[in-house]
Formats: sequence, C-alpha cells, structure tokens
Amino acid sequence: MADLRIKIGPLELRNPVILASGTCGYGSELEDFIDISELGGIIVKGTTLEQREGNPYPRMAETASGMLNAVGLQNKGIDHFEKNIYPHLAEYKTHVIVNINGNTIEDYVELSRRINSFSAIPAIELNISCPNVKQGGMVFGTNPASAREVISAVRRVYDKTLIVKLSPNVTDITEFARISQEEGAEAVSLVNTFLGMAVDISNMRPKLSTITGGLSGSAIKPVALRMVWQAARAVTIPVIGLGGIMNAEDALEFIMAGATAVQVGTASFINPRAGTEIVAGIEKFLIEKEIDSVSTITGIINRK
Amino acid sequence: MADLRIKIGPLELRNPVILASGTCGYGSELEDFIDISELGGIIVKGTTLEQREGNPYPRMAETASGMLNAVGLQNKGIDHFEKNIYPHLAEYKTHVIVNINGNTIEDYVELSRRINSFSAIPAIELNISCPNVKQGGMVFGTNPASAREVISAVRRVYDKTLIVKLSPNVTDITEFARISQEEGAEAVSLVNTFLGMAVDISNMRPKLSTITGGLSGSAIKPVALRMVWQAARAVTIPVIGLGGIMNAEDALEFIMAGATAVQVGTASFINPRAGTEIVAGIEKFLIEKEIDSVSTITGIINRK
Amino acid sequence: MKKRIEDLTVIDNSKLAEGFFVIKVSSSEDLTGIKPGQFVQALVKESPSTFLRRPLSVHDINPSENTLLLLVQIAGPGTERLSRLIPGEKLNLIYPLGNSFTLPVQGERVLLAGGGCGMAPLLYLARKISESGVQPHFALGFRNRSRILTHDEFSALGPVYLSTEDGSQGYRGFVTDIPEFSNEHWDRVYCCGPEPMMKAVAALCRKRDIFCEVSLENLMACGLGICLCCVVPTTSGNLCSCTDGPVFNINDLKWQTSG
Amino acid sequence: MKKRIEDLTVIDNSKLAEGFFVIKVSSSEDLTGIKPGQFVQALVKESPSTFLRRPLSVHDINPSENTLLLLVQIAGPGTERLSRLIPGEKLNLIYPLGNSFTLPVQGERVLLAGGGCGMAPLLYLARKISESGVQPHFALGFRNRSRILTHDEFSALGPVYLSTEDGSQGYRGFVTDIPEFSNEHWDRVYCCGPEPMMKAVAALCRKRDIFCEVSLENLMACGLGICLCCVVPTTSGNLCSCTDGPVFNINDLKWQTSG
Ligand SMILES: Cc1cc2nc3c(=O)[nH]c(=O)nc-3n(C[C@H](O)[C@H](O)[C@H](O)COP(=O)(O)OP(=O)(O)OC[C@H]3O[C@@H](n4cnc5c(N)ncnc54)[C@H](O)[C@@H]3O)c2cc1C
Ligand SMILES: Cc1cc2nc3c(=O)[nH]c(=O)nc-3n(C[C@H](O)[C@H](O)[C@H](O)COP(=O)(O)OP(=O)(O)OC[C@H]3O[C@@H](n4cnc5c(N)ncnc54)[C@H](O)[C@@H]3O)c2cc1C
Ligand SMILES: Cc1cc2nc3c(=O)[nH]c(=O)nc-3n(C[C@H](O)[C@H](O)[C@H](O)COP(=O)(O)O)c2cc1C
Ligand SMILES: Cc1cc2nc3c(=O)[nH]c(=O)nc-3n(C[C@H](O)[C@H](O)[C@H](O)COP(=O)(O)O)c2cc1C
Ligand code: FES
Ligand code: FES
Repeated sequence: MADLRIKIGPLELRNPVILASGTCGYGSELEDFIDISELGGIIVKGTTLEQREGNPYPRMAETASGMLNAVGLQNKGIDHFEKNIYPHLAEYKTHVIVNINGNTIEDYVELSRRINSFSAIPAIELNISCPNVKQGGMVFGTNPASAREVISAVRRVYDKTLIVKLSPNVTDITEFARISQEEGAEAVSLVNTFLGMAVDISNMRPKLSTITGGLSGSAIKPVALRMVWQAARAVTIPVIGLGGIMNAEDALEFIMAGATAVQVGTASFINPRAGTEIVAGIEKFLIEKEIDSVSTITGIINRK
Repeated sequence: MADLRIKIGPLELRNPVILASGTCGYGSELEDFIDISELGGIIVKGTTLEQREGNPYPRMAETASGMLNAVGLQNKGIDHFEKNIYPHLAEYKTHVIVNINGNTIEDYVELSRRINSFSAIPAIELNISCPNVKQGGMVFGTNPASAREVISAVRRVYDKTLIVKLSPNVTDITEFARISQEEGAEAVSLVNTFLGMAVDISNMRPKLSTITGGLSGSAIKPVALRMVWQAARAVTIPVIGLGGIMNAEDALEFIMAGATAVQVGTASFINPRAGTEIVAGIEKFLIEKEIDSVSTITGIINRK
Repeated sequence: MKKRIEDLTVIDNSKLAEGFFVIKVSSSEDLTGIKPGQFVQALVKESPSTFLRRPLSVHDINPSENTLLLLVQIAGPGTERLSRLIPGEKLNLIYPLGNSFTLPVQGERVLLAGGGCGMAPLLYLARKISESGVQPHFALGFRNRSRILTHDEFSALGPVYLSTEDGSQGYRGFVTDIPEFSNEHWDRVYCCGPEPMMKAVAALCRKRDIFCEVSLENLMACGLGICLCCVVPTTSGNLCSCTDGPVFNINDLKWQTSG
Repeated sequence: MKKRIEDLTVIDNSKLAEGFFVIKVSSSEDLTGIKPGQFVQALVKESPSTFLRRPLSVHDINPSENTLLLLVQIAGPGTERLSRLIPGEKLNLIYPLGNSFTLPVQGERVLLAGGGCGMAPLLYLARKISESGVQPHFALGFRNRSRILTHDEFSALGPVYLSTEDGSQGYRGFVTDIPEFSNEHWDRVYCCGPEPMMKAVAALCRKRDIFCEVSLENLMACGLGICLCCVVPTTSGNLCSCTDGPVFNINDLKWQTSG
C-alpha cells in the first residue's frame, strides 16, 4: 500500500483526487456509481448569494476531445443550499468544499462569511475564473488588481482553508498564483475553463446562446499542465491541478509537474466512476514503481 | 461558381486558403500531392537572419486531438534562403509569404529590409509568437509595448504587405490586434501555438527536450476561433484565422466568425492535400447555399 | 431503479430503413425496472470526434431475453459508429436515466404520436400501456414512403395511422393531419419526434385540452443532472431535461406561444 | 518515385506472435518503385487518441500480387487499432517516404541485424539484396522464444542466426553476441531494432571498421520533411530522419560516444 495522503493548508486529504466544481453536482448525483467518501474531496457546484437561472439554452457544444459549456452558474443560492443541500453534504466522510461566485466583492465577502459558519465545510474555492457570467467571475481572475482585492477581502472574513481557482485566460498564470499566496490563500487550483466558441455552419450562428463558453476536457490538458507546472514553481503553497484529467495517467502527469492534488472535471460525465478509478490508478502506479508515498513524485520532473 | 477572391491589404488572393508557416516547408515538400498554385498563398517556414539548429530532440509529442512541437525555428538563415530557396519559390503562381523571426528588434528590421528587396515575395508575416525560442518570439507577442516597438520598426523598413502573427498566450488578444493595426500592419494572423507541455509518466520526465512546446491541431480550435472572433470585431484590417483547421467546415467556422482568410497548419501533416481540399470544400458550400462570394459570409455570425 | 454503468453485449444490429438501425444489446443485470420514456447514455468508442456519450431512448425491453433495443438514426459520427456495431461487441451504457411517461388509467383512449427516431421511446411505452390493459393507438409521420420505419411491433399492439409528407403512403401531410387525430376522442396523447412535430401536436392538444406529454431531445453532456446543459425553461424555472425530463407535460413547458 | 496518398485495401492481417501482426494491403498503383528502407505513414481511423499518422517500415513488397506488407508491433492505441484491421477495410497510406539502404555490390558478404519490429525493413532489403545476386545473412535477436517472429521468409533468402536474451532458443544474449557476427568477415552490416541494439551493433562495426547502416525510428509528425520534429544530430548538423533518413550510415551519426 502506498501513502496517498496530502495536505492543503491545515486540511489533510486521504488522497489527492478531488471532484471539480460544476462537474459533480452536490455529490448525490454520483452516489449510484461511487462512494464519495473514497475521494480526497468534492467541490460542489458554483454557488452564489442569490438564486440564478443561468444562461439560455443551448449551453453546450462538443468539440474535438472537449466540450464548451455556457451554464452561467445556475444555482438556487446560498439560502437554499443551507436549508436543503448542506444537511446531506454534512454526512459525507470526505472534505466538501464550496465553490463560491459573485458579481461584486461584497457578494464574495458575504457568501464567504455565511459559509464560514458551516461547520461541515472546511474550505471554499474562490472562483474568480468563470467565463460564463457577464459580471464578476473571470473579470476578477484576469485582472491582477481585482484578483488581489477580492482574495484579500474574502481572506479577512474567512478563516478556514481558502483555495483560489485561477483562470487560464491570462498571459502569465504565475502572477495570479503569486497574488493568491501573498493574500493568504492556502492553495490555488487551476485551471478553470478556456474561453472558446463554436459556430454552426449550417445556420451560420454560434452554437452557444452566449456565443462564447468555457472549454474543458482532454483538449486543454497540455496547456493546463504547463500552467500548473509554472504555478507550482512560482509559489510555495500547494497547487491543485486540473484540466482534461480523464484517467490516472493524466492525473500523474499533473502530480509529476508539481500538483499536490488534482481535480477531475468533465471526465465524470463520460465515466461517473472516473474519480475513484483515478485514486485506484494512482495507487497502482505507486505500488508498481515501489514508491511509498504520492508526495515523493510531486513535482518530480523538476528534480530529475 | 462562387467568387472566392479576398484581399489582404493590396494583395488579392484567389481564395482565402493559405498554408501556415512551419507546416508546409517551402511548398516543394507538398508538390507531389497538390498544385501549390491552387492555393490563396503559402507562408514558408519561420526564417531568421542567421542559421539555427533549433532545439534538441525530442521536439514532438502527440496530445488529444493535437500535437506539441518544440522545433525552435530551425532554418538555414536568410542568405541560404535567398540563394537556394527563393529562386524556386519565385516560380509559384500564388503568393509566397515569408514568416520572419528574430531575437532582437534589429534582427527583425534587418530581415524585413532584406526581404523587402525580393520581388517575388509580396508580404511578410511577422512572427512575434513563437513559443519555442528563448529570446524574441513570444516575448514580443505577449508584451504590448514590445509588440508595438517591433511592429513599428519593421513597418518603417518594409513597404509591402505586413501581416502580424499573434500569440494566443495572452489575456486580451484584441489589444495586440489593435496595436498591429495602429502600427500600420495590413493584417493580423492568429493564432500561433498555445504554450503547453506533456509528461512521460514512465520515466517521470517532460516529453519535450524544452519541457514546454507549442500546441496545435483540432484541440485548439475552439479557443482560436474565439480569439479570431474577438480580433475581427476589434479591428478593421483583415484577420487571418487559424488554429486547428482540418477541413472546410472548420475553415467556414473561422470565416463566419470574422476571418477574411484562413491558414491550414497541422492538418497538412495528416492530409497533405488538406489545403486544396479546403478550397474545394468552401466553394462547394457556397454553391450549395447559393452564396455568390465568400466575402458574403465573412463575419456573418455578427450580423444574424 | 439505481443507475448503473455497464458493458452490454451487442446481440443484433439491423438496418430498418436508410439511415436507421435497431441495436439489440443484452445485459447481465435485470432490465425490467426500466420505465418507458427513460434513456441511456451510450459510450461511442473509436470515434475520434465523439468525446461525450450519446443519449438514446430505450426503444424496447424484452424481459424474457433480458435485452434492450435502441432505435438509432445516423445523425453524425457518434450514431454512425453505433450503426456499425457488430454482434459480440460491447456497448457501454449508463442507464436508466430520466423520468418516464405517465401511464393512462383503465378505459382511457390514448394516442402515441411520433416520427423518425422520435418513434424510439413509443414502442416500449406502448408495450407498458398495453400491459396495463389500455389499447394504444399510433399516429406516425414520415417524410416519405422510403423513410417509414417498420411498424410491425407497433401494429401488434394497436391500430397505426400513418402519414407521409408527400402522400406516398398513408395520409398526406404531418401527423397532425391524420384525421383520426383530430376527429376521434383522446384522453392522452404522448409524443416524441422532431421539435416542429412536437410543437404542432402540443398546439392541437392544448386547443382540445388533451393531456399531452412530450419527450424532449435537448443536447446533453452528462445525462445525470450535473452539468445543467440540457435545461428547458418551464413554468417552474429552468429544469434539466435529463432528470426532470426528458418527458414533460406540455402545460409545464414555455412553448405555449406557438399554440 | 513520387509520393502518393492512397487508400489501400487490407487483404490479410495475421498474428505473428503475441503483439505482432503482419498486415497485407493491395494497391491499385504500381508498388515496385519502392526502395528497401522506405516507410509509409499510416492513417489510423477511429482511434480517439491517434491524431497523427503512424510511421511504419515497408516490410515486403510482392510485385506479382502488387501487395505491400507491414510488420506491426502493438505499442499503443494506433498500432492496436491497426492490429484489428480486417480484410476489405481501407488503410490510407502516404508512401513511399524516406531514403533507402545502400545495396551491396557483387561478392560482398552482408549481414542484416535486427530484432522485434526492427526486423520490419530487413525482409524487403534482403529480397532486394538477394535479387542483386548477393546472399544476405541474418542476425536476429529476441527477448525470448515466445517473442520470436516467424522467419521462414528470412531463411528462404539466407542463413539465419538467432539469439534470445534468455537463451530459450538460439544463442543466449543479444544479436551482437551471435558468434557469426564477430567471427566471420562482413563487408556490410544493416541494422534496425531498438536503439540499444543499434548502438551495440554500430559500436561493433565501428571497431571492426565495417560499413554499417542503421534505420532510425525517431518520433515523426509529418514524415515529409516539413515539421522538423524527427531530427537527428549528424556530422552535417540536424537532419530529418524522415527525408535524409530513416537510414543513416553510422559514421554520419553523432552516436560515436558509445562506440
Ligand atoms: C433523451 C434523448 C433521447 C434520444 N433518443 C434517441 C434515439 O432513441 N434514437 C436516436 O437516433 N437519437 C436519439 N436522440 C438524439 C441523439 O442523441 C443524437 O442524434 C446523437 O447524439 C447525435 O450524435 P452524433 O455523434 O451521431 O451526431 P452529432 O455530430 O453529435 O450531431 C449531429 C447533428 O445532430 C444534432 N444533435 C446532436 N445531439 C442532439 C440531440 N441530443 N438532440 C437533437 N439534436 C442533436 C447536432 O446538433 C448536429 O446537428 C436522443 C437524444 C436525447 C437527448
Ligand atoms: C521510420 C519508422 C519506421 C517504423 N517502422 C515500424 C514498423 O515497421 N513496425 C512497427 O511496429 N513500428 C514501427 N515504427 C514505430 C511505430 O511508428 C510506433 O510504434 C507507433 O507510431 C506507435 O503508435 P501507437 O499509437 O501504437 O503508440 P503511441 O501511444 O503513439 O506510442 C507508444 C509508445 O511508443 C513510443 N513511440 C511512438 N512512436 C514511436 C516511434 N516512432 N519510435 C519509437 N517509439 C515510438 C511512444 O513514445 C510511446 O512510449 C516505426 C517508426 C518510424 C519512425
Ligand atoms: C458543465 C460545467 C460546469 C462547470 N461549473 C463550474 C463552476 O460552477 N465553478 C467552477 O469553478 N468551475 C466550473 N467548471 C469548470 C471545472 O470545474 C473545471 O475547472 C474545468 O472543466 C476544467 O477541468 P476538466 O477539463 O477536467 O473538466 C465547470 C465545468 C463544466 C464542464
Ligand atoms: C511543427 C510546427 C512548426 C511551426 N513553425 C512555425 C513557424 O516557423 N512560424 C510560425 O509563425 N508558426 C509556426 N507554427 C505554427 C503554425 O503556423 C500555426 O500557427 C499553428 O500550428 C496553429 O495552427 P494549426 O492548429 O492549424 O496547426 C508551427 C507549427 C507546427 C506544428
Ligand atoms: S445533461 Fe447534464 S444536467 Fe442534463
Ligand atoms: S517527421 Fe516531419 S520533418 Fe520528419
């Protein structure tokens, strides 16, 4: 047996595999397929203060080895979350992290304050990288000054583990990783989706109602991996890597490039068991290579 | 018959399909498969003042629906080009464009000056976006001030058609498109490759000798298309779109999103006839839809 | 019934009409808990351009063989690859997904209206209706004679009224032009087909105040209620057609404008 | 010979040993212009993880049937898909690519050394050598008995010396441990196999000052001399192994350090 435990700030995860926000619902959607407790953690759907209807249909387009989505943070808001969803989440025997979103800094602060009081939520993932909303989201994540402002404001009111989710739609990812560290985040996670689009040539219109959407899936893996490698060399806090991880081999690439943990996103749509299979695959790899602990190979490409 | 002609500054192309730099050699490599003269143009290999050996092997890694390359502008330099390659190129009955690269602004200027005197070369493509060289390349293409400086310097010495090839590795592509227009470029072409990487988990090392390389192919199409759409709305000069165009449908997506012309890159590796097949496919589409001229559908998604 | 992910075995794959195939797969698990109107998410292997699974309705279930039928229309690379499945190959499915049709009660007159691959869920629905002691009637519309999909299984269960757009067989026109549709009394209409057909059927039903359920084919990424890509605007907000649907009562949909 | 891109028809695909297949394809064009050492770029359809073509050596040409043979070792998804090609299927190839081996002159003693799928180009080379009136000898190395690839075609052309790493058949050790290799006189050695084998063969030849050509298997994207991904450092700078190679004289390679 290999030791799969890793730490994100004060949080110990039993293994480095976390389900990514927006791709695992609230966990219950996957319960017929997997035991959520076998995962390192799950990050539930992007949550906002108020209820949101999201963007009009169509919100999805398939692309080569990937997909575009333009969901736009549809969710029922934090009140509904607290009353109807949180009680069930509190029962999971793994870390449940909430991905938070806002139009304004005040929204983010208020939401963080609320979640700070939920004893069963040990961490938030501050989403400053959603490409599918007009206000907030990626606007914060692509401007260094705004990013700093929102992270620092949230940090002041939130005293558990703060993970900042970065946007890949930037010239220099290390700048945003550094700002997150400077403002006191315990970790950064990257990447969110790449801003992309698709055109339906038969009707000569964009395929998505919002014209552009977020690209995820295997297609983005090489760029996501490069950014994770860069970020991991730029900061000392843990980097959580994601983007196109479909199997254990992909996850190992991110870990070897410097990711302390990984998130599994779109893969769960194709294989709802992807998360737990990746846990098993990483363990198998380590045993075969006679490596005691996953932390031995974190960032190993930089040392060889 | 549909009218496929388009204009890039003073240059009239018989159709909007151009072979992309670094993916069609000097044209002759494809002569067994296609008649180069049937294309709108070809952009020959990235050329530098002095000879370059490029990066060490391995320079290539396949990825999901794409490939990474780390060639690093291997070429024999402008003297060799003038003596041994130019005479043959001068015989093509289509526009032959040279993609130019340098470590310093002086390199770019000197190279442009040289090429300005080659009567059979009606245009240069100023490559400020090569991710595979330590100096120059993308360094110019990801910094607005440097981009402006190099474009303006080249513009002063080069009086034929100047196309600026932009890097996708930036937060705001429109900024670079605008700078190109302001500094007098006749067109912008985008995108060059995305900076990516891949790890060989069996030996726990990067797959490329240079660790990172440039991602091209179908995988990048959604993001490239979004950038082309954004750039075409930001400037009035023609935008030449590329990135993952494998067939006529892909090319039409770019044209409908606002590209005046398109470039075919990696596709030629898989199908050396891709360029001419795309010309035929665009014409077929227009005829079937009873559209007289390709320019009718340029940017049509913005008007519907 | 719990959702599962399973490699089923292809038993048969036959061409029904140009571009239409019926694929029979057998399971090692019990299939009888599947409800009419539910669907599967099929994994398309070996298609470079198929990244996501493909949603397909349950066309029929044969409990004695423990087989499941899919009726597939070739629409692109995914369905094309499925149409070439050969007996013995595995087909990985996530199922059963979605809600289901509301079955009629004794004594009601029910009409099942559909066309093209929209016929897919109607056969299993008809079988369940028939088993419950109600006689299903069918109104099936096709582009022309050559596009008519074999309907022996349908006629075995109840009367079939046909229409073709060019009149090459049955009534000329759309399903809504079938006289029995308008002239006879129906307590319930179930419909699945191209969107214009469903909207026309819905309009007719609304006018005559007939209970009507339609099965939508919104684009889906996950099929599990996670991605929120498949939403339908309803009177209670955006609902997921993969979990709250694919079957919707027309009164809940915001289609009414066309009625 | 001009390069062409063509859909060839699979005539046969047989398993040679665990993980090794010989695929026979027939062309509608004349194949006899292909030179020994040249290769094809095969398009792998229906493999989601295969974006680029796969380079494969020409294993043999049968001029009377106008067929081309490929010897394929399963290394990943591309070769795996090729191993499942069935007769009648099309295989799209770009060919012939690359340079070729330098044929010997009358009276010379030549040894063809290889192992695993590195044997691929040696059969066609041997045939051409034999046709030119020179007798080829073979030194073939394998991991163990079960990995030995059928060599009837080889022994029909000349003497075959075998080695296995575990000694389960032939000499124990590597090809370079085959006594005939060291003890007899050779004017030319041709080699294709795993890199360590080629380097060992090259070292031996350099020591004994034997003319030696090796066929490299560098990673390739285009195979056409365009992408410059397949470069080999040589005494005349970086050369493309797809156009200036895949066959190189060992004296031109910068391997010498190992010799
Ligand atoms: C709940 C549900 C049940 C379905 N049941 C069946 C069935 O029983 N039999 C059957 O043949 N098809 C059915 N479909 C439609 C089927 O899923 C699509 O035809 C298929 O996904 C197309 O995949 P493709 O790769 O062949 O083509 P693609 O290249 O993916 O698509 C080809 C064309 O079809 C359109 N399309 C793709 N997916 C859908 C969709 N879900 N709805 C409408 N248009 C789509 C695309 O926009 C494109 O224009 C169902 C869809 C849903 C959502
Ligand atoms: C000129 C040339 C001739 C060749 N001739 C033959 C032949 O006759 N028969 C045969 O079976 N194979 C031959 N090869 C090797 C063959 O091209 C690779 O095995 C194949 O591309 C692997 O594809 P894949 O999708 O199956 O595996 P991939 O997943 O692409 O690769 C599997 C593993 O093989 C390695 N690999 C991939 N391509 C190559 C390569 N070109 N050289 C060395 N390692 C590679 C990868 O790094 C990886 O570790 C030749 C290669 C070249 C360049
Ligand atoms: C349908 C969908 C919805 C998503 N919703 C969210 C979200 O609410 N918050 C968030 O931070 N990321 C969201 N993401 C982004 C993913 O968490 C992840 O960053 C991205 O998809 C890249 O990883 P992948 O390639 O593994 O999917 C969403 C992605 C998809 C595909
Ligand atoms: C092997 C290779 C070499 C390239 N060399 C150059 C180059 O010298 N100059 C340049 O501007 N772009 C170069 N490119 C980038 C392509 O011209 C193109 O911008 C990129 O590949 C995206 O298009 P595609 O997806 O159609 O290939 C190269 C790309 C590849 C794959
Ligand atoms: S398809 Fe994902 S929620 Fe319905
Ligand atoms: S493989 Fe492209 S140059 Fe050799």
